[in-house]
Amino acid sequence: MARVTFREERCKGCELCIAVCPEKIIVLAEHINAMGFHPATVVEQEKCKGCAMCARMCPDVVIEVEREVAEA
Amino acid sequence: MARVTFREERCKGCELCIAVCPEKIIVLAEHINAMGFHPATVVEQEKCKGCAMCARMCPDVVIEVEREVAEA
Amino acid sequence: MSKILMKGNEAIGEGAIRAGCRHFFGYPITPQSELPHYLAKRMPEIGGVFLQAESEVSAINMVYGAAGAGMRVMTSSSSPGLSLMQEGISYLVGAELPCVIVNIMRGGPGLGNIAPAQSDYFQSTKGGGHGDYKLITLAPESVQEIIDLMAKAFDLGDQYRTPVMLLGDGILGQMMEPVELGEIQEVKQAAKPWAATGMRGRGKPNIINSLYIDPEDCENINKKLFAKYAQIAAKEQMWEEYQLEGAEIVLTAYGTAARICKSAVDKARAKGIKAGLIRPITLWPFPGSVIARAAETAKCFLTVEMSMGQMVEDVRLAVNGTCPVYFYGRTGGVVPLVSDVLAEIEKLVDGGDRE
Amino acid sequence: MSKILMKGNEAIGEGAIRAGCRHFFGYPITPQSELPHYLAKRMPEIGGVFLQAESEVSAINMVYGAAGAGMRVMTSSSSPGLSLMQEGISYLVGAELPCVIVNIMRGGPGLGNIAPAQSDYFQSTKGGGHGDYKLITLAPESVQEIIDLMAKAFDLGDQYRTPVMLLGDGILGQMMEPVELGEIQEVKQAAKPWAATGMRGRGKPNIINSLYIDPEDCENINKKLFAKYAQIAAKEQMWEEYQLEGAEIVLTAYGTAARICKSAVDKARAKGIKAGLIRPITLWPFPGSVIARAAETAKCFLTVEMSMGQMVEDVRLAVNGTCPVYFYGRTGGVVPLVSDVLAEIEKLVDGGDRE
Amino acid sequence: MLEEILIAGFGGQGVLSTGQLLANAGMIEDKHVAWIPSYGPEMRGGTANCGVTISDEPISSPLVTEPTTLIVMTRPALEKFEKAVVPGGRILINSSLVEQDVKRDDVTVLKIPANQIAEEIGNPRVANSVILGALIKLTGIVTIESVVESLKKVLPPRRHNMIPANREALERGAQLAEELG
Amino acid sequence: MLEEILIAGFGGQGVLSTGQLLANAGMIEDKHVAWIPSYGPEMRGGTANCGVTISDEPISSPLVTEPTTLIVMTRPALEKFEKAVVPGGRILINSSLVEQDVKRDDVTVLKIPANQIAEEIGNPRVANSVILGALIKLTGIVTIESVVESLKKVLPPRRHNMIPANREALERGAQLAEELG
Amino acid sequence: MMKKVFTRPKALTDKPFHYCPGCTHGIIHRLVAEVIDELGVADNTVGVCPVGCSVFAYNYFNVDMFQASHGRAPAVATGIKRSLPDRVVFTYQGDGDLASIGTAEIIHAAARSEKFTTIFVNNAVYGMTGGQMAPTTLLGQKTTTTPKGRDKEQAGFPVKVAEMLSTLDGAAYVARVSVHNPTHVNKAKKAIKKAFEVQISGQGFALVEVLSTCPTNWGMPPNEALKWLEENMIPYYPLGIYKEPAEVK
Amino acid sequence: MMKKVFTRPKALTDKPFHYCPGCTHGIIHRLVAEVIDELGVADNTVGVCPVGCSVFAYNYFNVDMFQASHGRAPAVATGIKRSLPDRVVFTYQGDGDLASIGTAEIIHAAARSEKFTTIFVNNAVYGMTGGQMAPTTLLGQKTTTTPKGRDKEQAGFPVKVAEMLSTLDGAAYVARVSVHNPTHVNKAKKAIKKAFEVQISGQGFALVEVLSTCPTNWGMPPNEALKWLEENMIPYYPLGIYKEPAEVK
Ligand SMILES: Cc1ncc(C[n+]2csc(CCOP(=O)(O)OP(=O)(O)O)c2C)c(N)n1
Ligand SMILES: Cc1ncc(C[n+]2csc(CCOP(=O)(O)OP(=O)(O)O)c2C)c(N)n1
Ligand code: SF4
Ligand code: SF4
Ligand code: SF4
Ligand code: SF4
Ligand code: SF4
Ligand code: SF4
Ligand SMILES: [Mg+2]
Ligand SMILES: [Mg+2]
Repeated sequence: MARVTFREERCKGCELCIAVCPEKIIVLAEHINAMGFHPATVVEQEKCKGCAMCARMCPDVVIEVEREVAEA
Repeated sequence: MARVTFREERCKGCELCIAVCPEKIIVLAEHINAMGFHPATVVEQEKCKGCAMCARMCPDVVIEVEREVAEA
Repeated sequence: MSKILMKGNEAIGEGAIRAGCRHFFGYPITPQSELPHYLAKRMPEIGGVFLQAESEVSAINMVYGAAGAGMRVMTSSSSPGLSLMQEGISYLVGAELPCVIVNIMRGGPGLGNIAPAQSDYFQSTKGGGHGDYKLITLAPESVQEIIDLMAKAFDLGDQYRTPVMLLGDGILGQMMEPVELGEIQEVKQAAKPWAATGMRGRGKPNIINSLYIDPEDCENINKKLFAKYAQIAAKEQMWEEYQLEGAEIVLTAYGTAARICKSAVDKARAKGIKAGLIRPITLWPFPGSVIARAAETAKCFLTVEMSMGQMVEDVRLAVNGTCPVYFYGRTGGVVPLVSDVLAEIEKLVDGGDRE
Repeated sequence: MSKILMKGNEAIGEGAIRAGCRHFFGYPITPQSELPHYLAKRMPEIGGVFLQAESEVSAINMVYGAAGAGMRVMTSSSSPGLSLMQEGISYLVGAELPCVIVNIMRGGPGLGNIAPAQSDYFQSTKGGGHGDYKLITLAPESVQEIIDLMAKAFDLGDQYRTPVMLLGDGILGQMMEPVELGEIQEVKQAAKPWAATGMRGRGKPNIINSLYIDPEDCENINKKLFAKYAQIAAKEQMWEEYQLEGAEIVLTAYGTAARICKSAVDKARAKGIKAGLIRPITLWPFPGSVIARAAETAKCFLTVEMSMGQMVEDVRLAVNGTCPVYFYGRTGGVVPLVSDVLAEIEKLVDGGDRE
Repeated sequence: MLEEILIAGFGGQGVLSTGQLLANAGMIEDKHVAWIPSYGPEMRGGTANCGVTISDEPISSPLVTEPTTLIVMTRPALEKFEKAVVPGGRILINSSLVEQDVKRDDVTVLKIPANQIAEEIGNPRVANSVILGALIKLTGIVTIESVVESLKKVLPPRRHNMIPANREALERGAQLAEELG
Repeated sequence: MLEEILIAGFGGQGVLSTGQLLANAGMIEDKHVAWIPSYGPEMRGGTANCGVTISDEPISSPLVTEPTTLIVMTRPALEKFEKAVVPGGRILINSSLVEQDVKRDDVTVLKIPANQIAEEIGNPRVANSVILGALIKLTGIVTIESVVESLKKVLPPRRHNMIPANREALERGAQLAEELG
Repeated sequence: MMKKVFTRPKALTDKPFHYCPGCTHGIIHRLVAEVIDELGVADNTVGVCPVGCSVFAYNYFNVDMFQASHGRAPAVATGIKRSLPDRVVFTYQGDGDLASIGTAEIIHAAARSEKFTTIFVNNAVYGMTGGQMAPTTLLGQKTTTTPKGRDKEQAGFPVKVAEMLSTLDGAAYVARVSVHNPTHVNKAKKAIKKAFEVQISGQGFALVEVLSTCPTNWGMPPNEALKWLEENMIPYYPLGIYKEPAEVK
Repeated sequence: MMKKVFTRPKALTDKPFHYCPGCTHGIIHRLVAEVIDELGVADNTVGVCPVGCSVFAYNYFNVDMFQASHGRAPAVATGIKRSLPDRVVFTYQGDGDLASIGTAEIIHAAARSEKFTTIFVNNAVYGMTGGQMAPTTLLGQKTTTTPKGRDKEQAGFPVKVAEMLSTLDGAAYVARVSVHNPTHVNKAKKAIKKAFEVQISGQGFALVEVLSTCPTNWGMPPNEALKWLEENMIPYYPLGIYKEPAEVK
């Protein structure tokens, strides 16, 4: 299980995360944030594998990724 | 037959010509020129082969070389 | 002729082209970049040369090359870039090469910002570079005046064999105003027999040089320069008088600051205050004579600059103690408001000796 | 303490070391090269850094780095090199970084020559770089005074967080004179909590910066600088008065020119002419107050410079029309003779209004 | 007559060219005009503002610091410049993009759903002309004819097919201003 | 007392260090002294001159433009500087190197075969000290002792073995000056 | 247990970047910050930012910072490192800054083998000043000063910085990387880390050239810009390690 | 019949050089003049001299000349050539001038492939200003600013100009030659001639690095200096043609 969190107010809607998500679960939201951009958001959280591809490409460090890991 | 001519007043006595003359016929003169250097001079003109090695190395363009050439 | 709306920076480019300039070397910097953009398009159209240099240091030395080769040549930058050109400018002066250098000033010191300012007056007029010299410095206040002064700049440069500075602020560079360009005319350029262009039968080499190893020679070239400067100072002072008739409070300001002062003078006059303005158009030669003349009857002077006070020193030198010279300035990219200037004028009405 | 014979350029180096300077970045140029030569030897001996930069532009930016890191740091050059440093100096001012910059002036403009001159006064004192600023400028006249002023230079720099210029001419750099060095003492340096040295537990980053994108901020930093300048002008003016008592003809000159003037004053006094000298030691802050005071009783002023006339403007501003200010200058590396200056003084005795 | 107009919005909204169009129209009518952009290094693709001054007298400073009319295209623009408008001045809001209300009551406020009207016209690009039309109606600084004239000059020939839609937009804007005003 | 001495010759002849030695001696005697080289970019290895001023009063300019004493080591130096000497001044010529005569008759001329004397002493390097000895005798600006003192300071310890020869040279020079003067 | 596998590095402040949407300056900033975190040197690091779009980088890195004049960051870094040899010093420079006006400074810092690390962001254009040609602009590429595309007759050839610096004996580590996809972002991070390590172990000057996009001035949407980078820049600017210190030293 | 087989080239004026005895600047001047003569372009040539010992070169070449500010000869030459494209333009620069302060200018002239010819005199030292370290000073070499010999830790590594410039696509011809004996003087002349021809045929930027002596600042007699050059400089600065235009173009 994994979870991605977007700091929406910082998203500039550049779509870099969208392009790299292997699960194609990120889209731009309908609404506009304070900066005037349609922020990226995840539509099917449960499909997220926590690969962090999106986060790695995000130029604005909008995305945080959590993943289930075996307790060490 | 060949002839080397030195513009003595321009010679700085650097000895570069002396070092390269294959016939070892260039020496520094006893006297001093207006600039205060012992100028280079040829001692046995007749031994000169007109190879112009001396002239080619002279940094002050002191030396002119003439040589007998077959009429073209 | 019909007018067109034009940006100040573009007008500098078009004005230069119309003045016969076909060579531009420059390095990008805000707020003057529209000038290189414009010339990057225009120069190839008319067979001219636009070249983006690797730095301002290079640009001014390319100018040195082209000027020495006899071309009408220009470079342009903004404050920090001008600082980098100071050695090159000093060389141009020493070798007596004509060219036009544009400074669209921004807030300083250091990186400062890109907002309009007038804080490079000293650098331009007193010699930011080393050695004794003066730089003809022209300060337009409008886009139309830019066009007119560009022609003047190249002519003065060639006539006196000297670099000429065109000094404006970011507002002047960025704003659009209507201009009348007129027909493009063939520019009569004086021959430059001194230019180093390859001898081509001349028999004797021409040498472009500012090295005078013997101090006496070097002093002589300085004296020659200063004889030229004396002539320029006598003949080439330019200024505008605005509401000067009977003015008791004489404002002095140039460029954008002068436009603001004009409005302030109008408002003051409307209130019955006898204010007037002298607007130097040549910052060097500084129009000291007209200021000295005005000082004979004025109650006081008020110099307004977008700086902490630079031209005010020249005003003081011209006034020479005859009456007080006050200063109002905003700097770092802040532009004074008409109302601020008016308030300063009003302060001077009662008393005139604050400080 | 015993005296030793020392070259001016070397004294600058030794003076800097004794003032706690351990970092030097510079680029060779005549007539100051003995300074880097000296420090290339000395710095390694005392664990300091001597680095030959690839250019003056680099050198001044290395200074920026070291100064921002909290070091007492120095660079040195001569006229053309100083022109190249103008952008960097403006940055140092904007970021409020202390350092010492040496200019051993030579003949200009352009490549000029390597003979002694004083024609970079404007560049140093009015701001050769862009933006509104002032540079504390110290002008020693002897090798001993160099040693004393080097300590002062570093102290003033640190105290006011400002670059300081040491301005001399080729004679000052090249001549040897006896100096008393005294013991090497531990230098008390104030802490520099603003320096960017790595946070090391500080918690909040320190930033060395001269960018103020908002004009209001940029204006505020300018105001802050000028408040500092006002304080410096009030507290730090330095000058020497020589035979000023009852002087009718007041000479003003600095550095080497001042030494020549002293002899001329002596000779004039011997002839019964009431001449005296004010020698500014700080060129900025210019000791205008003492000049204004002297102007109250003087018949006239005579400014002597190894230039076409630069400091004379500041003298005129200080005298403010009270009495005439005359000028005698030699430039381009020519050094005025005592007899020439005496002749100028004598001209002023009868009449005093040549020109 | 002196109108100092500040047009404020977002890069890409045509803010700068709308200002130029207006200035051009003023010039055609032989008025004194000046146009100036803000050129701060705000985030690129971010804020874009320009000032247009149209006057019978020579213009002192082209900077518009106290606009007689403010045209806003984004919320931040409204927040930033609302205070600057002279008392008695006007604020024109593109209400298709800005929902907020003006807090001041000493200015005339006009809300124009410019994008909506533009879409009605069938050309989303002419939204700015709708606002311009309203401005013209309210101030009378230039005529619609002059703006159309300017368009002819400013647009490259291949874009002249845009002119009718723009004219319509200008007229719709003017009409709306009439109704609302 | 004010002596302004110009020493002029060729690079490598020890012109500059001779001047420094003299200035050092003056300093030891608590006189005001200054030394300055010419630093023109003449041909390297070419001309080398320096000025030494020794005075009871503070020194104005250290430049020696009108020497009271001229010491010359080369013909070009004599030609160049002969005219500059003050009337009544002195010209000391190293006659081992310079054959010419001085044209002026308002100066005292002393020809010293310095190299020859140095070779007599057995150390060609002390030629300059011979001339210095003569100068000291003629002017009395410093004592031979002070010059020897200076040598101790200026020479690195491993060269202190040169001091006796120098002292001898100084004395021979002084003696010669006495005879000729 | 849920664990954060990707989060904001501590060596970044919390200020939002001012960069345009999709501008890869942001990615590169983050990578530098991640490396600083991983090496645990934030408290001992001094950064130098240039004039260019990254001029405000001093607001973003949570370390002591200098803002340097245009092109002179290597000289500034030299001044810092010579003053504080035990600190970690890095510069962050654009291609106009480093490869045009600052050419002499970077070459001589490399020649002297100054022990600092340079992150060189090659986006083939002057971003900040409005899209003028950079020394790295490709032939044919349109910019505001090459409106018809860069023409070699008029404006010459693009400069290959990594190749050029590799000729210098003082350059200890030189690599060229790209950030056009996650794989390359990872590689870029490795190179940056290595460049810091080379500095820290005293092996000399280290530089990483990072190919980057400028959607705004290239006039394309961010994802298209990444593709343009891959298809046009990489062929001219081959990726790889150009110089590396011998492992045993 | 007696014929002059070696005489003063016409492209030299009759002024004696001011160089020190045995300084090879004089040889290099003569070679340039010989090439100008052989190509018959004296009347169409403009030369640019630097700041350095060759600052007075404008007195020696019998062609139109510029004196350029320190390091900026390539920028000046660019200004000239862009103004007068049909003239033959050359610069003559020392190693302090070209490889230190003027690094950016030479690199960008080469990158732009400016059509002029540079004669680069590498004598491993600053001659004119009194023997300071140059970027080309060898490790261990003593100079007035490296009194104990150039130490790589302190002053870095010598810069190899020919190698560095060869990485630039705009550099059409780059060669390194020496003048330490007559054979190499001949080779040097050939390279210089080629560098002028490359310019004249419009093939782009051409540079010849000439290893040269500075007996004065190296502190050795001229012939020893030649030997020192051969034994110390050539191993670090290998001679040869580094770049050449393809014959058919
Ligand atoms: C001396 C000087 N010259 C010019 C400028 C203007 N300027 C600011 S940034 C820049 C170029 C930026 O391009 P680059 O280095 O490629 O950085 P990018 O914005 O692309 O990241 C220029 C020319 C300046 N600030 N200072
Ligand atoms: C801006 C500037 N900086 C420094 C100098 C001083 N300077 C003159 S020549 C020179 C270096 C000369 O060395 P190089 O270029 O190697 O020529 P060389 O004399 O060895 O032939 C320097 C540093 C100067 N004239 N101008
Ligand atoms: S972590 Fe991977 S799967 Fe999840 S949203 Fe991001 S890119 Fe998609
Ligand atoms: S990459 Fe980042 S900024 Fe871009 S759309 Fe995705 S979350 Fe937003
Ligand atoms: S020409 Fe040849 S043989 Fe004759 S002197 Fe010269 S080097 Fe000797
Ligand atoms: S090479 Fe020339 S200068 Fe040197 S000694 Fe021979 S002739 Fe004289
Ligand atoms: S202009 Fe280009 S480089 Fe600058 S922030 Fe925008 S996209 Fe990035
Ligand atoms: S100093 Fe060196 S380079 Fe200069 S002329 Fe003398 S020997 Fe030649
Ligand atoms: Mg870039
Ligand atoms: Mg050299």
